[in-house]
Amino acid sequence: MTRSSHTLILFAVLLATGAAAFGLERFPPPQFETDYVRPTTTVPNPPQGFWEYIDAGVLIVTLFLATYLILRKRSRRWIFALMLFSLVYFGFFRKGCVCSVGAVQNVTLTAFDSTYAVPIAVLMFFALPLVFTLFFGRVFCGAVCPLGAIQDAVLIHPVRVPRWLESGLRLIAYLYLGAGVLFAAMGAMFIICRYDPFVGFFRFGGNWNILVLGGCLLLIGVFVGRPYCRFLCPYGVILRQLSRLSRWRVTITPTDCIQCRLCEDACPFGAIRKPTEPWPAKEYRVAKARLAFFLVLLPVLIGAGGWAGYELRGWLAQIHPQVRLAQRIYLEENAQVEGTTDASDAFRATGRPSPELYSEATLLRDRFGIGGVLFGAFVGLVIGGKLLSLSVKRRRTDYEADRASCLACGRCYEYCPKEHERWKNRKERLGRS
Amino acid sequence: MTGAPPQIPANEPALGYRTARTTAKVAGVFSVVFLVLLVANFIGTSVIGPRRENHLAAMKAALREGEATDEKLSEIRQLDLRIRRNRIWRLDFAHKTGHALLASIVVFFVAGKLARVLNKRLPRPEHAPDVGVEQIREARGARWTVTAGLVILGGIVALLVINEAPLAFVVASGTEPSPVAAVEPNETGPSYASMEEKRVQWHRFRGPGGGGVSLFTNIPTEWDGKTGKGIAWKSPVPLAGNNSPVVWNDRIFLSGATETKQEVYCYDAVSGRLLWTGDVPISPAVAAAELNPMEDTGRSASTMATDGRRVYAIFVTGDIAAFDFGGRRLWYKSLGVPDSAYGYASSLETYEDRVIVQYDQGDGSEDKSRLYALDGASGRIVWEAKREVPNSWTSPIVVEVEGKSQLITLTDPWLLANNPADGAEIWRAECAGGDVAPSPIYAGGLVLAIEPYSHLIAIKPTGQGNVTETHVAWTMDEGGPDICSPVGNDQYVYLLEGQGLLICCSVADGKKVFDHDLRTDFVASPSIVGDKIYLLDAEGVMHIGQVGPEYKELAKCELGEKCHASPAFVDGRIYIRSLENLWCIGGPTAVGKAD
Amino acid sequence: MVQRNDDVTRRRFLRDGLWGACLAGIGGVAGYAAHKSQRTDWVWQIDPYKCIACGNCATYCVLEESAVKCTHVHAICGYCKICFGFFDPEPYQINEGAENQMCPTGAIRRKYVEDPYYEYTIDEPLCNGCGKCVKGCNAFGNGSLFLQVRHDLCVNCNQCAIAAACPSQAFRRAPADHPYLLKSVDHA
Amino acid sequence: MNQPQGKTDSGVVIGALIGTAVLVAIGALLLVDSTGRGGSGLSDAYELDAVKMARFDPNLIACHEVEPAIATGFARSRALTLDGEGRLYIAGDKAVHVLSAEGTLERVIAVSGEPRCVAVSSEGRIYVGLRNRVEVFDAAGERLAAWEPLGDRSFLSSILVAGDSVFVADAGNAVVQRYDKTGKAINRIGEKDPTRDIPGFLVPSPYFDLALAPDGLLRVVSPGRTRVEAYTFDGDLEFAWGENSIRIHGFCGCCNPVNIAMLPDGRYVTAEKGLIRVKIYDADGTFQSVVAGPDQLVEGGAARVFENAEDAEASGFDVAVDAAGRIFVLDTIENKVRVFVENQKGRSE
Repeated sequence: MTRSSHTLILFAVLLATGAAAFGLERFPPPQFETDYVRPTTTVPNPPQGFWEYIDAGVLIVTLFLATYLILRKRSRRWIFALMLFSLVYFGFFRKGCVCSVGAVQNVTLTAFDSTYAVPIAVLMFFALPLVFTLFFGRVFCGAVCPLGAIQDAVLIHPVRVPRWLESGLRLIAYLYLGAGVLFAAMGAMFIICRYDPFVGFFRFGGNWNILVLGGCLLLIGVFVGRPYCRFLCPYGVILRQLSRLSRWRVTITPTDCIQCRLCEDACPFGAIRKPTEPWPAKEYRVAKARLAFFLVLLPVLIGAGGWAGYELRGWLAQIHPQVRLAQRIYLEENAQVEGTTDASDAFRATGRPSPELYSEATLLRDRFGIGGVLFGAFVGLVIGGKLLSLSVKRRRTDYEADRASCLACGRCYEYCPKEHERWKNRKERLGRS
Repeated sequence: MTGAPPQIPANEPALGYRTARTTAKVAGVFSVVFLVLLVANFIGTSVIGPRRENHLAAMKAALREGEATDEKLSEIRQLDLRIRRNRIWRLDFAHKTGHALLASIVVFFVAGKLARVLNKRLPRPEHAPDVGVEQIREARGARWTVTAGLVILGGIVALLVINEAPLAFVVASGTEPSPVAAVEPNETGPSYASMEEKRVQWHRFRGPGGGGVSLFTNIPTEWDGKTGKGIAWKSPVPLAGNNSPVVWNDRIFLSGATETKQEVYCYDAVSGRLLWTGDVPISPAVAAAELNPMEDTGRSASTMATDGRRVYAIFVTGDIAAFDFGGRRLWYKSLGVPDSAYGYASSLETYEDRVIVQYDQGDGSEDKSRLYALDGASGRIVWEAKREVPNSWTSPIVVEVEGKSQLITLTDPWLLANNPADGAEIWRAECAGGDVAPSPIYAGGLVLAIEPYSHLIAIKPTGQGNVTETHVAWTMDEGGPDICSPVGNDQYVYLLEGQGLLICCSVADGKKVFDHDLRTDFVASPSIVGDKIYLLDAEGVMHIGQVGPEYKELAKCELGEKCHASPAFVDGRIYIRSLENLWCIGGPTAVGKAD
Repeated sequence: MVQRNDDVTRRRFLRDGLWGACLAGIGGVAGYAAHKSQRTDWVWQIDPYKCIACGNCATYCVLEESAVKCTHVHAICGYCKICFGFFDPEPYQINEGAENQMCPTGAIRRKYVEDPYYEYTIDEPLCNGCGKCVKGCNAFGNGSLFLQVRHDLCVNCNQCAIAAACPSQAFRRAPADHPYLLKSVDHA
Repeated sequence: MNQPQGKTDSGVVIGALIGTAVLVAIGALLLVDSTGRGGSGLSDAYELDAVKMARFDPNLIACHEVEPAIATGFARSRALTLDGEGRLYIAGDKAVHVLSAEGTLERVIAVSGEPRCVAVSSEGRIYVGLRNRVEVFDAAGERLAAWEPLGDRSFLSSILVAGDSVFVADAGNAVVQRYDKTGKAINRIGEKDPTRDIPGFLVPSPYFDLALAPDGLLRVVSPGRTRVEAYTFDGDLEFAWGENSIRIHGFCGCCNPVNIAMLPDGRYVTAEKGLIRVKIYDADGTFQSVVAGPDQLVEGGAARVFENAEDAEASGFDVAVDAAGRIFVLDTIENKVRVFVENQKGRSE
């Protein structure tokens, strides 16, 4: 290396590390009389970048395969096998990172942080399942997502969760999504990753609390089908809504429903809807009034949500380390707390004036105000929309899988007599040929 | 109903069901055992380990205080070894147990699932109750839970809103602090940076002294905006403007404006992150004044300046404001909407704790032109000098002549030198005419000024009063750029015409040394770094040449974006503002290996 | 009936429109992100000038054995006889005896080179990233010991658990082709 | 579901299990450590507590600070010296600032590079040491000479004018170079030489100071051995003293003291980095008293230096003494000069 490149490196280090403009001069190391050779510092490189592309490739293949197995082959066994493969590959082999669920935050951060750009592979993890869902329903949830797979694998004794409870619990997922996006946008933290309950199992280690949380969820998952997917998954919430519009989707019967009711309890996720019956006449009147009321309520809820989000900006902002630090420094400087923390010591060691930190943190708080309005309005919209959709009468003549809730696991196929007929026919056709 | 589902026998569990169930049970027991082992190991690590370590520490302390014997030493060493071995053993144990736990859990679930499949029974739908009523009831139930959720959320919100978030510092920072509070809390040091400090920064348009000369020699000479080679980062600049970046340590400042917004931006030199955005209000007088700057000038052509403590910005509207480095606006004032033919464009300069504003306007007959020195902390006018000159677009420079500071401004037709301390005029020379835009520079002991399309003139800055007859060192009549300012060192001075003709003269006598046609358009002014001259053309190509008796091109680096602003050269880095982005050139943020 | 048909077509039209809008939306987001995207991945790294060696790296990493290890740049090292990255603040004697060492895992090796120089090397498998030596070397010595995330161990979590707990915000995402932030030397 | 018998029983069990799991999960979630105060998980036995190390008996402080501190005007100050009239010469950034005894800036002398050390001769000439060369200025700041640069390894860290000689401490080569006043090299002091019983200086970091004692001998710090060595001008090692200890009576760390100065009565003033402390030793090297400790000298106390690599690198404070025995400490972190006076002396005056 030439001398000038050394200097360049040094200056680049200084700039990169935010050191002041003056140089921290280095000093010649000792000259040895013996033939001692100074060891060079070696640092192992991160795993090659091509793994990412392999992952993305595997994702595409598994998505297509899942689509084929779910919509065409209609075989629970094959779906289960593919699901196990995904669990082993994306989960245990690739350690569960990056996953589509977390990628939501990477994409958000890209939009809000000028210094960050999402890697292409991560972007594919984010976008491909969405596109597939828009075409084929939640095939990603069914056989590709390792988080779904680990829960599906432990489901042994499904119990039915009442509809009312399910509807209520699902709100958590929306809140989680909103918060995940908000905190990623503010550059505070990727909470979805931080509280990912299963990734610890994939890595054989992690925060004990999170491991316990994951263990509990799996224990619940023995009885309640895929609790994370249904009640918590923030990505699942997006997939839910997109799945409502999907071009193709899971149908319980390959031909038409004969209303045999055999599949009625087949779905461990409560996604099978019964045919509707006409309402009693007086119910209509009430329903109309209720619908009108909720329609009026919707903007009110959105507004109230926005207001609440704004008012809560101070609380929300506290997840940002910079804001917590500013608060701590303020308290210490005004002798309202005893002692110091590592963080406050570290800040003081930088020699930066605290008012600068305060104004930075205040700025952040204000940005959380804007974010809070959007977050609150989103929550208001979700609750209002939920109430509205629960007040609309739907018309169903057959047993069918709910477009939004169906996780495309393929369990219901074998309950349908028509399916067995199809199998028999195909076997016969094969036999003839 | 046609055909029963296969593999679902009537009531008898299938073959192997019992085996599967037993396996599951055994695996379950094993799982629990492993789990207990893991937890025990964890507790052991966090309880027994520290106890031993403390014992060791006590023994070490005793060793220092009391008599040392070989026995004591070996005892300590053995305990130390035991602790270390134990730590490794426990890690290993945890690892193995973890895997065993996983394996047993997998067996448990496989067996459990198998048992379940083998014991599958035919679904027997019970008698369906009234489906319609049930559905209505379900929907009602769901509505109630959602409502309950809403109420819970509302309750939490109410609770949190009533108990305000503990953000006490917000009051301390204050959004609109009074100028009194804004005075630097720095009680010991001066409230402004010394000339020496400024020399290693890029605190104003074209750097210290405004001459476009950087003291650093470690400036990059190789980059490519398209491939990203040599680019540390780039960040979008929200609002457009032709002003150039100024740099203080790890902060970069620039401004941008539209008809409705005037903003100041502060970027982090390390990451390129936009740290804060400051608003500068538009004075109400602007609406009435029908301000219509030329498009080439734009609404924020004036480059900001900093004194190391505060940073100042002025806009085409005559609105000027100061911010601290944290982004708080310290003060704001309007100097009156300037009457400028192409739009106000002079950049700011700082002197001690003052900000210098060259405010030339009108046609010279209305007595409107001023030179201001404003107090940096409050914005109060410290002094003002009236001057009977028309509008100009040059920028003031503060230079040190014989140990004294002179504030030099170029107007039509006077080149003026004032004392920056009190505004008193020191000397003046008649040397330029017309619409002057290139700023004066100080090089080789001479003040050099350009009259566009005409000539370059060199004045010895040592006189008093009108020195037109006495102190002109030389005049060079071979042309004069209309936008780009000159650049020079002790030997040469360079003129850069807008169409790319580079003229080099000797500073000593003004004799032309060479000219060289770069055949491309320039708006940004040239700069000298060590023995290299940096010429940034309007297409974003940096032409790097050797300073010397002939033009020798050393490198040509493309950014791939159009550039109008003059770059800043500081400590291994170049900051270039293109029309859309702020670029930082100088290698990646992460750095290679040490030798 | 006619009205109902209308209803159905209108519904379908709405649904198709919404479908297209969603697809376009995903495309838009992906396009925007891809436009800004880089081919390189990001990895977590510690800025040695911000690090205060608080010790969190040893405990907050999701791995049982932290991916953060001490790095020694010999080019900066003074080869001190008495190294406060190695010795206890109040060593009993100046030798390699366990009673004199500070490193809780004995991960630093001290080797005599020649009078009066000693070489210090990190036994990486033993290092737990606690940063004791970093503190000592920073305060008294040349700062040649500092913590870095070792990328052969790091699983590169999307949200680094140590970063979330770092009191000095020294963790940051670094481009994968420049994964280390080493202190460097100017021997010019 | 399809559980023909024992439905209610298993229902209750499952419900209880799920309920417990939910509660445990919520508990685990709420107890996730978000404080970042876990530390290394090691017991206190392994604590490296700067505050504890910095502690000493406050009764040992025998000085008090006078006047407000004097601002240097530098972003990075490096060295301090005084002339006979009490003027301060401070080297920093790329200049030498000359301040009157009252602390007003009198002159700025621009230097061609970053000065590391500065000395003033009795006739008012200013000798400035840059990285590997010496420049000489007259009292008015005019450059008189620039001596031939030394080699690339050189790293000048201290300079001293004594009689007709100029002594330059070269940290890079760990040797003291003696020149005459025109820049002609005379001899080298302190090179490793077993025949003369000279062990050679040990300089692990760019701090390597020397001073002239009233007894006419040079005092040179060998920081790597944490001791002060006395040499004749011809390079004979006469004696040495100094003990390595974190405790107040010794020199702490691997390379201390970083700077020394001699009081008129032959006592030493020493400055240490790491644990920044300025102390007085009597003429035979016995610890006498403390001028100021880390808590007095650094805002934020000892911990600041321990936690900030930049501050640690800038923690080599310089010391100087005037004819009246006042002790000047150049704070290279805050870039100011603080003045201390010994208590007894203060009272008797």
